[in-house]
Amino acid sequence: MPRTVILGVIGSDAHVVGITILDQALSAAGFDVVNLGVQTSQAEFVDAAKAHDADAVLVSSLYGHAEQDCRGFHDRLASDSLDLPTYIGGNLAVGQDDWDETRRRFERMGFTRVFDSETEPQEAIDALCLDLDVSATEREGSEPQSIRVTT
Amino acid sequence: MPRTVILGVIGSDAHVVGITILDQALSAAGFDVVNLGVQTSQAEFVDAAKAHDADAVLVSSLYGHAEQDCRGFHDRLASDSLDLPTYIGGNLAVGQDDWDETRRRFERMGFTRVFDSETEPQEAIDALCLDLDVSATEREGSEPQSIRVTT
Amino acid sequence: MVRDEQLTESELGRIAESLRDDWPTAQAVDFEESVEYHGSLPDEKRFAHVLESADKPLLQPRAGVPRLDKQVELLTHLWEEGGADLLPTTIDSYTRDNEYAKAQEGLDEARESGEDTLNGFPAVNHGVDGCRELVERVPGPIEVRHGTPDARLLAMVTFAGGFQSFEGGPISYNIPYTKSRSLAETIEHWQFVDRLTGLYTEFGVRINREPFGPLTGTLVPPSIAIAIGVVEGLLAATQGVKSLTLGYGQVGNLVQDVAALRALRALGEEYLPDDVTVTTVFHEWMGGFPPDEARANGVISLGGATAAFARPDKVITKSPQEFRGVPTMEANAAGLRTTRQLIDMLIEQDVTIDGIDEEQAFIERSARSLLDSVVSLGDGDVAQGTLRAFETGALDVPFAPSQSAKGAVLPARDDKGRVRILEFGELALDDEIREIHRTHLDARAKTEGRACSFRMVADDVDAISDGRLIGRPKEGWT
Amino acid sequence: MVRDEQLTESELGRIAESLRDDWPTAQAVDFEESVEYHGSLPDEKRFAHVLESADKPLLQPRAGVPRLDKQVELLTHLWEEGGADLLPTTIDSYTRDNEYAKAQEGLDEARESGEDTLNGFPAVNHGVDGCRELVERVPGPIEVRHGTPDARLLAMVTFAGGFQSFEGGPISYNIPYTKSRSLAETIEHWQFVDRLTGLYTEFGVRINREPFGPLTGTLVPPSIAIAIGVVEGLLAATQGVKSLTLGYGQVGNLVQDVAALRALRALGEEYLPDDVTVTTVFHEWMGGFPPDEARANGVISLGGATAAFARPDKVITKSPQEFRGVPTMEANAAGLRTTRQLIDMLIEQDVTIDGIDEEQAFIERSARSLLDSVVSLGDGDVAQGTLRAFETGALDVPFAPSQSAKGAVLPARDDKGRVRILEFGELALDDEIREIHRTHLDARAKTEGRACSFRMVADDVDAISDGRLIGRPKEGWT
Ligand code: B12
Ligand code: B12
Repeated sequence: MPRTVILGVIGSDAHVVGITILDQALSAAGFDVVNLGVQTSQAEFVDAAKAHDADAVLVSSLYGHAEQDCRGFHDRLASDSLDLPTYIGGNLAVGQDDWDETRRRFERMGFTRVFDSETEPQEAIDALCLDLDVSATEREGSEPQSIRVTT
Repeated sequence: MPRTVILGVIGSDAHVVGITILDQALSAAGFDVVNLGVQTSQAEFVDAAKAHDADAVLVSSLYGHAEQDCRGFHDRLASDSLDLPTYIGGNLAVGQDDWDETRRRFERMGFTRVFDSETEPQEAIDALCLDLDVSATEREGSEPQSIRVTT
Repeated sequence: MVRDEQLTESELGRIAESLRDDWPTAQAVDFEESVEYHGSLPDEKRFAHVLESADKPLLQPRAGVPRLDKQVELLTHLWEEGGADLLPTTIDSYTRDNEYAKAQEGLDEARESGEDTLNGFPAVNHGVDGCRELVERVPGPIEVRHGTPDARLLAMVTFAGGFQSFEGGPISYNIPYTKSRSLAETIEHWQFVDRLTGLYTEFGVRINREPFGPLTGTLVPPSIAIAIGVVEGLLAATQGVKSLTLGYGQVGNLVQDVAALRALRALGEEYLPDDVTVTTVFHEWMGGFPPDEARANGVISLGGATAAFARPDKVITKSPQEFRGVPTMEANAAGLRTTRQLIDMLIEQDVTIDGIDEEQAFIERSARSLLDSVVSLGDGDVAQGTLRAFETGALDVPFAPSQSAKGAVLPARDDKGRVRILEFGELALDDEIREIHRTHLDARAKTEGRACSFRMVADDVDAISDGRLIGRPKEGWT
Repeated sequence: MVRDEQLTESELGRIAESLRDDWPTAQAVDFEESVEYHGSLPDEKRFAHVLESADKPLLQPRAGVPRLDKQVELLTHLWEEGGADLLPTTIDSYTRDNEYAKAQEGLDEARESGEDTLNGFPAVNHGVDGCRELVERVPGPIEVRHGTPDARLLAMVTFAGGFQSFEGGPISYNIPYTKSRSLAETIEHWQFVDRLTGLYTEFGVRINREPFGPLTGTLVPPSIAIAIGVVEGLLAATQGVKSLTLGYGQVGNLVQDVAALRALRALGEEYLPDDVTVTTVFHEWMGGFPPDEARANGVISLGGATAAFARPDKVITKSPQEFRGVPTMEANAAGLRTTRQLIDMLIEQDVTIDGIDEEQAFIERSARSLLDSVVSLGDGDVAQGTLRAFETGALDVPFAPSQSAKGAVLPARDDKGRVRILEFGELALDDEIREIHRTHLDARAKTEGRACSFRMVADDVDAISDGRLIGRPKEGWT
């Protein structure tokens, strides 16, 4: 049974290229991807997770305001009784940060996994398979998706 | 009266371009330059200083062995009763050194002034004028030299 | 219904009035007093004057931090240590969303903590006096660079604050920067900005306007970038803008980049009214950078070399830290100096590269086709034409996050690394042009022994950050 | 009297014997056992094999530190973090002077203090076993790079030690590197090195030899560099060298550099016997670097771009710390990656630049003239011809510190930055060729409103480190 993941760029961030690539890679790996696009609010993430009975939420942020944009996100998920893996990835701090510190900061905020901007799509796929107990046979992956970019 | 300066590259160093430029600049500024060329030994510097009754000795070193090559140089000068300003310039240490430390090391070895490789010829000229009491009228400088490079 | 007509003075006034309550600093804006203030600025701070009288490419970095003192320090550093010719002030993302309260929070936080958690300079919050202090304390001409779809208040405050150049446009600051802003609305909002610019210009303050040429920065086919730049130029000219800088972002192929910059200048001069002075700006590679400063320096250098060959009026530089985040001021200055070294070593060489004319002709032909479709879709009205063109996909931008664009166009590189179009959607390019793109891409597909697919596009998106130009096949998902 | 004839085996043996007392490690050298040892090395460590079978420019840094472990660490770093394709071992200056005792002192000091006060790896002191340990512990093919006029013992020890490539030559490691060594003697010394190479080759160990193309690294006119490289190639071929890499140092003008590399390859192939495999190496700018890493990265990048256009077989890279001193291994690796980024972004673009053929023809014509004069001055004997040519100044090198060269030639850049000849001395170039140089330089002098003078030369020497290619007039001494 395909797992459903919610994908989007949080806050007022408009960097769409990363999630476009992720969408294609996750879809090709057999996930049902609900791509909310850029400039997605916390509420939209939560609503989509509920509406699609999602297995995981993947938040992307490139522009440096991730911390402000994600404040209270996990409380919101909890108050909607959503208990599922949450990933965040991209350029998570403004400037030339110390990555370990940044990673810990977002873990403390409640994210299950934190990815930097060097992350290859395959790493996200591997992590999801692990966290969602996707078996090897399930991992076969479907056919390459059509060429259209979904935004 | 023109001042006589001894110029050369010490040790087995063959970097000639710097002293070629210095020679031309010093000559143009009115100094009598005795250019010993590259790969000049301590003895050759001392002999030339005596023979030409020199006013200053300018040692160049680029290749990183300046410290070994200059060990005992000032003792030699002293034992020949030569008491005159000595300058050294170039890339004085091997590698990416801390310049202040390098400068102090060569000052401790007895050099009157220590110049790094960013030194413009004019800085050497100004220093010589100061140390050798060259008056402003004397500084007028002669005509541009012929085009030949002396090696 | 928005039309490409000049706003009347009364409309301009009405809109300006309506914005005065958006943030307290708006109250201080006084047009006549501001015109006078601009008059007091010395020549070397007049942006248009400096840019238009330059005889070789001027360098400008991007830079913006929340606090005023720090911004002065940053710009002074870029001027002195980087040798910048023109200065920027990059605005933070909250201001771009007109969220001045959030920007204020970020600014207050920065002031208290000493840490910069805003990604730019919140100019509206600093207000007219803050901007003027900045303009006075920095050593050169200075431009507002942002990404704000509704930049009306930002323009009011920063123009009053002494800035004489303003980046952006209704398409280029909507399509790549937002999801759900209506394009009709952004056109109206930019008519205000452009009309305000026009009014200043009429009063002797020649404010420079610069449409954002690189769009999404990611494999944008030159013809699309140029067509959109010219459309924004036309809309601006209608409102009285006289100093216009059209932009283009490096794709990394020397021939295509030089050809595109020449086409940009040629079409700009052809399509825009004679009394508009057109200059060009070249942006160093705007897509994903290598996660390695040494390789990033290579990318920047290729930008510098291209600029030396193409001689745009201005170059926007990148820093070796582009990949990681907002750069330190030292890295930013380093990007400037690396670029300068390339330009200064190459510019006197007078290098002539083969095949540029042909590529330029192809770009012009395609851009013309797009431009003509905008005009005809609008029955002669560029504003209406733009709306129809984006609705129908006759004009489209690859990787556009905006719902106002079809987002059906997909680019890919050909075997020489030139950006071609793989998926056209409804793009207003005739079959002959499409065929040329296809032939080029088929040749590449053949070289690689694979079909054209999204995977090829994805490989091209990653290629430069992976250390090359063309995304040749590698292992991984297909 | 030294003649261009192959050393007999007995002479070779006699000389080898006579060197055995120069330093204790010489005793361990055993030719037959060494041939066997080479046979045990895997293909990926066979220098000539890797170089001659490459399909794009291979990158090689310079690097040498005194201690063995540190040298392994350094080279491994350059391989893994820099992506070097070929490895170097740069020899220290004392060894270059055959002052093995002083080198030992430096090595001992380095071992005790942990500080490297030698500027390279004293291979003779490390001996056969030390060299073999190095060859085995590093991941790629490795070359001896030095600057030693009398490199006979160095060759004996390093060849026995498993090295399969050796830089240098009788002219290129005399004229730029020494003051008073006799040229006749260095020719004899290099006949030994080349004959030893030839003997190994005959026994199936294809050792690569690489004349040092850049000479003084300072505005060397391409025709001079090429003529000397070919002469050294001819002398080497006589001794049985079959794998020869001719070198050239970047002057910074794209057209001239590409033309020169093509001329180098063409004349190399023409003048050298058919059974010699000629490859080419391009050295990134060998003159004074900018005292600023950002600008230095620009210089390195221009080198990378030039290599992408000219496609030499090998590129010797520089580091951004070139100006200051021997680079850290990180900076050295960075220089490699910056170069790689440029090559990999440009090489598939297939760029054609105008005017290269014309410049190449001019370079070839001049180089031919120099080469022919060497042959005729020696009545057909290249060794004798070389001696006469340097004595008379028919062959000469600008900024040569050596008393064996006239040092009468002075180069300067023309208005496009190409290196021309201002003072010819007795250089074997006819009036027509001289006239072309003069015309180019007069045009520049006119542009600058000054006469050609040493000041112009000095300005050109400083130009790249000052941030440009051509030394346009500035304030200061005249
Ligand atoms: C292209 C680009 C733009 C384009 C975006 C076009 C578009 N709509 O997409 C434009 C020019 C419009 C733009 C605008 C801005 N940008 Co921008 N942009 C870039 C750039 C150069 C490349 C981004 C990109 O497309 N990369 C390619 C994709 C494939 O990689 P990616 O996005 O990193 O995503 C991958 C990984 O990060 C990871 N990943 C990402 N998200 C997630 C999530 C999960 C869960 C996982 C597992 C993995 C993952 O997987 C992805 C696929 O491999 C980067 C710098 C860089 N990286 O080189 C700056 C960069 C991201 N931008 C930056 C900034 C500041 C801005 C602006 C605020 C201001 C400005 N400089 O103009 C505006 C913001 C506008 C807004 N409201 O969002 C900064 C962010 C600063 C920081 N964090 O410190 C960067 C780092 C540049 C810099 N050094 O200053 N930008
Ligand atoms: C050209 C060059 C060469 C040429 C030299 C040709 C020749 N015969 O002259 C060649 C290729 C042969 C060469 C060889 C070597 N070089 Co070399 N070379 C350089 C280079 C690139 C430029 C030097 C130059 O000509 N500069 C231009 C002139 C005008 O400037 P300058 O020499 O610095 O002189 C000015 C100032 O320094 C100052 N100055 C100099 N001396 C003095 C003295 C006084 C009293 C004063 C007031 C001022 C002053 O005024 C001068 C005029 O403005 C430098 C690096 C650089 N600077 O970019 C390396 C460099 C000097 N070389 C270096 C080395 C190690 C070598 C070699 C040992 C090994 C090698 N890498 O091949 C051999 C040594 C051979 C030998 N026996 O000497 C190192 C030195 C390392 C260190 N100190 O840590 C450098 C710094 C390169 C590096 N980063 O590794 N080299």
